[in-house]
Amino acid sequence: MRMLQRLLPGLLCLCLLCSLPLAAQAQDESGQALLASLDADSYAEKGEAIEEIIESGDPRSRRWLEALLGGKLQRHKENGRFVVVVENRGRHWPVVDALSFEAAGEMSRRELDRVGINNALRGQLQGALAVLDLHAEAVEERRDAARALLGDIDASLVEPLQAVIDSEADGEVRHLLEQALAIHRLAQGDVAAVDALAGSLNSQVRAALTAASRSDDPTLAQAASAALADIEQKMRLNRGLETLYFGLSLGSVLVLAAIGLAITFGVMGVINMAHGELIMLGAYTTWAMQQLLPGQPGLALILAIPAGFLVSALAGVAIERGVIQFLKGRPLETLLATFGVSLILQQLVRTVISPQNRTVVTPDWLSGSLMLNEGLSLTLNRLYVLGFALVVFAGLMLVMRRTRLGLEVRAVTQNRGMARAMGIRATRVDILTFALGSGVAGLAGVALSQLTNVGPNLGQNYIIDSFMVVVFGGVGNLWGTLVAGLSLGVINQVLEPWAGAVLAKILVLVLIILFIQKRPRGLFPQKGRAAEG
Amino acid sequence: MTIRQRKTHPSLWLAASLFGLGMATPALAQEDDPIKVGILHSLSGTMAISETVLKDTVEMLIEQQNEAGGLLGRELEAVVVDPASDWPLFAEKARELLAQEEVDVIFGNWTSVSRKSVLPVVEELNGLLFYPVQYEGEESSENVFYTGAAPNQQAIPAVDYLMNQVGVERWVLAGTDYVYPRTTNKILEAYLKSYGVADEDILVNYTPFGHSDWQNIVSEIKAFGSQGKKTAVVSTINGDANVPFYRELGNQGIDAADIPVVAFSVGEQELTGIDTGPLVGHMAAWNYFMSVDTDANYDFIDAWIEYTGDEMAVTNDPMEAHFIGFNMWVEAVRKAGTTEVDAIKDAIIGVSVPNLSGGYATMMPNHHITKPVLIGEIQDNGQFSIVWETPSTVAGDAWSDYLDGSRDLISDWRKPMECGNYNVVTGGCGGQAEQVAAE
Amino acid sequence: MNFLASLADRERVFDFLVPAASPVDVRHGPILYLEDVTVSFDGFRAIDGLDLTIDDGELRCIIGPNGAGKTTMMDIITGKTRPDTGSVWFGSRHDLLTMNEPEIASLGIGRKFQKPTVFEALSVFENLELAMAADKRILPTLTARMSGEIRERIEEVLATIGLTELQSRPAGILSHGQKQWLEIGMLLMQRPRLLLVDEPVAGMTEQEMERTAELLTGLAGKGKQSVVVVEHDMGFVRSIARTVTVLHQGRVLAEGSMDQVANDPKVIEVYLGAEEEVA
Amino acid sequence: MWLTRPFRERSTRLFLGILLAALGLVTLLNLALPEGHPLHVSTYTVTLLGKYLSYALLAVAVDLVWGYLGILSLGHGAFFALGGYAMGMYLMRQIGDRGVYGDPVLPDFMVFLDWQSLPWYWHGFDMAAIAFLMVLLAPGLLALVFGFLAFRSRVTGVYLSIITQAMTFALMLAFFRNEMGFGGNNGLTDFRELLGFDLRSDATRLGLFLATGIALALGYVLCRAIVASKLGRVSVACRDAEARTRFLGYRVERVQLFVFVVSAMLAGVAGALYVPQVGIINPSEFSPIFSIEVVLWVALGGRATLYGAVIGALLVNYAKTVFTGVMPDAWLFALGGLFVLVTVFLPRGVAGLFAYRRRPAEDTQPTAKEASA
Repeated sequence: MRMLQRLLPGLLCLCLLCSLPLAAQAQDESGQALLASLDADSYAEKGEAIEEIIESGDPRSRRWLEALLGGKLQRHKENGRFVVVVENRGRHWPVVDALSFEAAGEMSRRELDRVGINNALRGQLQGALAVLDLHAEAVEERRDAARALLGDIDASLVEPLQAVIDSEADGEVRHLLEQALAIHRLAQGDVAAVDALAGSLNSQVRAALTAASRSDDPTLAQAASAALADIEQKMRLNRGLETLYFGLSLGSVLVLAAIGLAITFGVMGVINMAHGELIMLGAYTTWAMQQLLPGQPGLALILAIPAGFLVSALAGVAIERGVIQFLKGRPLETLLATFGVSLILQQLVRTVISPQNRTVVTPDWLSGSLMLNEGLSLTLNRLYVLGFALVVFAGLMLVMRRTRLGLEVRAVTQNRGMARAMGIRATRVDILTFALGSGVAGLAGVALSQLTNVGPNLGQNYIIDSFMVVVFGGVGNLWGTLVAGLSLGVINQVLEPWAGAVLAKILVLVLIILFIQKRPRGLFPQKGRAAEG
Repeated sequence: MTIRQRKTHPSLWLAASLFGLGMATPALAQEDDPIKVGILHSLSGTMAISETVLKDTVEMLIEQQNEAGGLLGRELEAVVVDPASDWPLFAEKARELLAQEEVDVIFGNWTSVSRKSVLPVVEELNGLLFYPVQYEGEESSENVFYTGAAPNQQAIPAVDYLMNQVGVERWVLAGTDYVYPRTTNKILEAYLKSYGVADEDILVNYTPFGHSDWQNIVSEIKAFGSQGKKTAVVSTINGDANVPFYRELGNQGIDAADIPVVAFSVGEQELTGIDTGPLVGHMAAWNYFMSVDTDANYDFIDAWIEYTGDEMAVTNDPMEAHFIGFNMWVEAVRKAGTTEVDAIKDAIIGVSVPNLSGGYATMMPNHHITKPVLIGEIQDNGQFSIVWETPSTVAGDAWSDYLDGSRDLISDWRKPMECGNYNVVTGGCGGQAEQVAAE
Repeated sequence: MNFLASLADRERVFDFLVPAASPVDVRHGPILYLEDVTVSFDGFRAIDGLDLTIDDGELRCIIGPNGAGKTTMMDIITGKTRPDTGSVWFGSRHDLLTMNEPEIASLGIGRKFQKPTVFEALSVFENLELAMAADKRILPTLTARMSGEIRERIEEVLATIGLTELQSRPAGILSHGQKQWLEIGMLLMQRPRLLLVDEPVAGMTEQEMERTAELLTGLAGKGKQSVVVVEHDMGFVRSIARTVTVLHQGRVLAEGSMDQVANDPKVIEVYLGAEEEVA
Repeated sequence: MWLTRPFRERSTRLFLGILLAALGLVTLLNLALPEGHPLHVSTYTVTLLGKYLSYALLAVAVDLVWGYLGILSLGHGAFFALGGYAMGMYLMRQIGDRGVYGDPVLPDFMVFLDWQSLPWYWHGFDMAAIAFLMVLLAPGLLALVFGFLAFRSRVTGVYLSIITQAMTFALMLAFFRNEMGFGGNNGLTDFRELLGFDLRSDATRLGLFLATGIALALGYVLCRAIVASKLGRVSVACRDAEARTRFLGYRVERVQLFVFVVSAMLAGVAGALYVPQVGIINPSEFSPIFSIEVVLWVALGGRATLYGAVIGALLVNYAKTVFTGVMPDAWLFALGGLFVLVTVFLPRGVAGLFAYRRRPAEDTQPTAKEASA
């Protein structure tokens, strides 16, 4: 940021200039020169060049900086022309001229030479763009820009920022900028700044205070550590909530993975080892949808929900018809057969699609996190998954409790013969039930594609946990699955900080074993004479 | 090569008729047998994700070699088996390749444990194994050639870069709980402390294989990083666990500008499984990147894309390692004029072949090779942009200078020493003495 | 039916009619004693303050409409179900609530289930062998050998229950009635002091029923077995009953001779009345 | 004597006959015939067969509890692996100062992860007697404690299966941890000699193969003896009608515990014989998937027949070896297909094909009601 004082005027006028037309000829020469200077050998020189560009106030500066930031500003090896790469996957890239920004056809990687940057320059660029963003239309952008400036202020910026603050309408932005300045003053050893920062949970603020608390000036150090202690108080609550959230989110994943099994295994008594692969199919469906709808990951994801359900459900039907129907009342055989099926499905994916993981893009509205306060923010994708899990569960409950199908399923599972006698087509019910369970597994896959690998091993990683959850909750009891999943998740996350990830998992397993000793039929066992036998 | 056969067969018949079958047939058998190249990479199970491409790479190299007229006038033939990510099966398959198939050389293995399980077999049956993956070092076998990076060819330069160029003062050493991260982190800890980094500025964290829930750890890293000192994460997290890890990083808003992550096991191949948007700027240290700007590399990439028929196919460091290893072996065979193992072992030391980053790789007496060290930053297109590289190539060091046990050990397989773990203090050739004598 | 005849002449004593030596102390008073027993499943009170006393050598019939708690009562006596409150004594020395099924069984309480449960995978002979009173700890069982005299005993019982020619067939193939008999046979092999017999004649022909009746009456007697029969079939109860207990909603509704209870207005209302309605 | 009972059975005599004949034949073909002779059995094959046989022993152990006691253990891999580790630790200590670092006491992996001294539980493993005792004790004790808890509180059916799975899964994670001092993911490897015999010599390999074969024979006879005894009938009784058995005065939980522990020890022995032949033991042997595979062998061979278990183990593993060699890209299809087809078309497994009398196997399966309960 040291360079900002020189370029700030440039920056500000840039925002005004943006639209002013210039003589194209002059533009090209100056532009070419600027860009040439960017293509220096050492990063230091490149830094200088960036400053020059901004000072120049050239209207194209912003687009250049962004291209540079994205590593898309490149130079043609032969004619030294600068271009901006539009799409840089594969070997041949569509490019636009860096001066006129007119399409310049395709160029091969070989011909081009990237103007490289490193993290330092990236920081510099982001800082510069942030300052620009302070003048953006959308208040959100301004807030982010202000937040980005926290801890990145130096003497040069104090004056102009003061000006910005006075002109700024939004209170939040003003508050943030004031804090930014306060951090700066704190660094200068100004004790008063501590009060301005007191109580803020922002990590930059905390960092600044921690630094100050180590300073040699006793009064400052003392004040800073006092403020820190106060902040720590608030943080403690935050951490508690955070851990809870982590737990619930992990739990929701477990529930999603297990709930389908709770149907096929819990209700139908089919020990379906291919359950994991049904999840995998759901995840791959998401990937496929995104391939079908390039550029619209969000839409693809939405569509993947029904699609994933369908694909897995169909696969489920195939498994039911192809294998399980021959194994009525022999659940152990179903374990063996479905294990075979799972092997086949895995290898199928490996050979047909690829043994490598597939990229599933996270749409913008799923990435990032929801900031409750400066110290506590919930990651969005997991938040959605948590919600999704609950919705799926509710839906499933509805189906089992309210619909004809649910009634028939319960009838058939309780007394097949009797149900038959009452004119329920048991075979049809079996198919539908299994399809339902498998479909839900597919939904789980769609959700998991946002959290973890989409690859042939996806299923393997969840099958064991799924069985644990179902059994822990009590076979045949959906509520049990929900409670078991969530509680196991929370326990795991509570243990993790002090036990470490590995030990936490082990402890949870031991806990399950011991718990089953106490409640040999899980959390929610069937009571009464029926269960005694 | 069908053409080649048409060429060779008549001449052989001629030879046969001239010298009489009795004399000719043994020679003929010799001449005609293809040279068998064993490929020992998992095509199923957890490691298939990483290893299948290596199998394809070797097959491609063999194909190219055959198009170029084979080796010593003989065809090369790939013998592929699937050890299925099952470690004992690795040993069994290695035995099958050497004892049953009688291959002349094996290219294979990814995980340390699979190498460890194959090692005794290869030594017992005196085979050749080219191991293409960066590993923890602390090993030097007479029969194994390590074309991947040793810690001093990857970890230490990367840390140097972070310390000097980026100015990192606080370190998180996060890894999957197995021997490679353990050893690497041990070495790094010792190294960092030797540069006066305090204990409380180092956070070591281990997670199980395929760990998928990183929420706690990432927030811990976040907290560790908000102490007013520049912090970096040195990640030895293994393959599968990386995707959820990076996703969590992205979502908890850890930006490369604040807390950069430098990874030793994340290459282009792994990135194909990740939406790299949020990861731009995080780093990896390798000896090769697909983005290396040399014609040799572009040719390799073109050949690879052609071979796989996938326009989006990517190359990575272990593939280059196999490329180098394969060419070194070919060189050595030419030099020795035979595929006989002991001859190759002597011939290959000192052989140097071009690598893909515009330099040369040389096989050192300790069976490790010289490599440049590159540091790359992740781009939004799943590639790395190289931000730093060692001025010259670095020779692989089998025994780390930063571990008590191995500080005094050196490895030199040339005569007269012929020892993988010579102790410069005691002046004895470690445990393998008897065994070497025995063989 | 020479077997009936042999039962008739009381001089001859079948060894399987003589209970195995049992530690139960019946010198003063009853062999089985339930007091104020209550148990409930999910709030539903299956047994509600039940008091019941069985004297040594008595043959007691217990009747009652479905859900009266008959089977549950047996579960409690045999230790399968633990009551919420109350006390259950076997003789005057053994508190059954402190013991588990095997302990209770080895005390000399045998039970026949409502739904006949035999080991279908094992042969009829093996079923009886397992039932036989013997040292049932692990190692003795592991090293146990088939002595001639054991074989004799089993043969006898096989004859009694008329399954001699089926002895080597798996029990799984037996008819319902045959399974009932096999299970009774297993009881005999156990030589218990107290037999709990749950619906012994369900699915039996008239003739089989008679044999069962004879057998049960023959078993009971002072110094011999005490028998508790739970049965729906009024005819059968009438044919064997000395004392009848009527259970209703987990309580004793009435007790006495068949005629007494049959004429008891309460009983007629809740039970026989119901019966007639059904009929 | 109850141990001699099995020899009265035709099936046992047949089985032992075939097994011993096979052992003899292989030995002969390996020693008598020269290399390259078409009928020569290479040491590679001998070792392979040795591995199969140790798997077969494991399968027999599983069949004992599953087939005759109705306990579907998805965690027998744990006992197998424990036996293996006990043996592995012994072999590690045998290396002595011939490790790469030449440390007289510490195994290599401890040296470079700088362990200062040998952990207490490694002591004594340099003595064969103690190590071999541990091969039995370690799995035995685990089975005893686990079984005591589980059977006492009457955990049955899937619940039991799943907690056995949880047990082996927990152990796997634990052994992956390097702090445990068992070499973490790399496990124990680079063994040199067993009881002074060089593990790399063909003679030793043949010896190990024969030892495994004999162990299998003994294990088979032991299981047969148990099954043929009254206790065997009692355990079948427990399998089919647990409650009834209790009312006959049998301590069901003790019967289960006894058989379970015996089976666990057998599994341990199998593991101990397996390790020196494959040359490595690592936590992946604990993986639940492996345990499930073992169950698959048994089911495929034919449950509750014992010899079926052997057939299954040999068949599947031979198939695995062949398929991974000839069709590396597609062998999982073959194996998976095999599992599906056999379960659907041979409900009583391969043994069912030539089972001359009705097998208990397909009768009441306790887990049937459990799973749907």
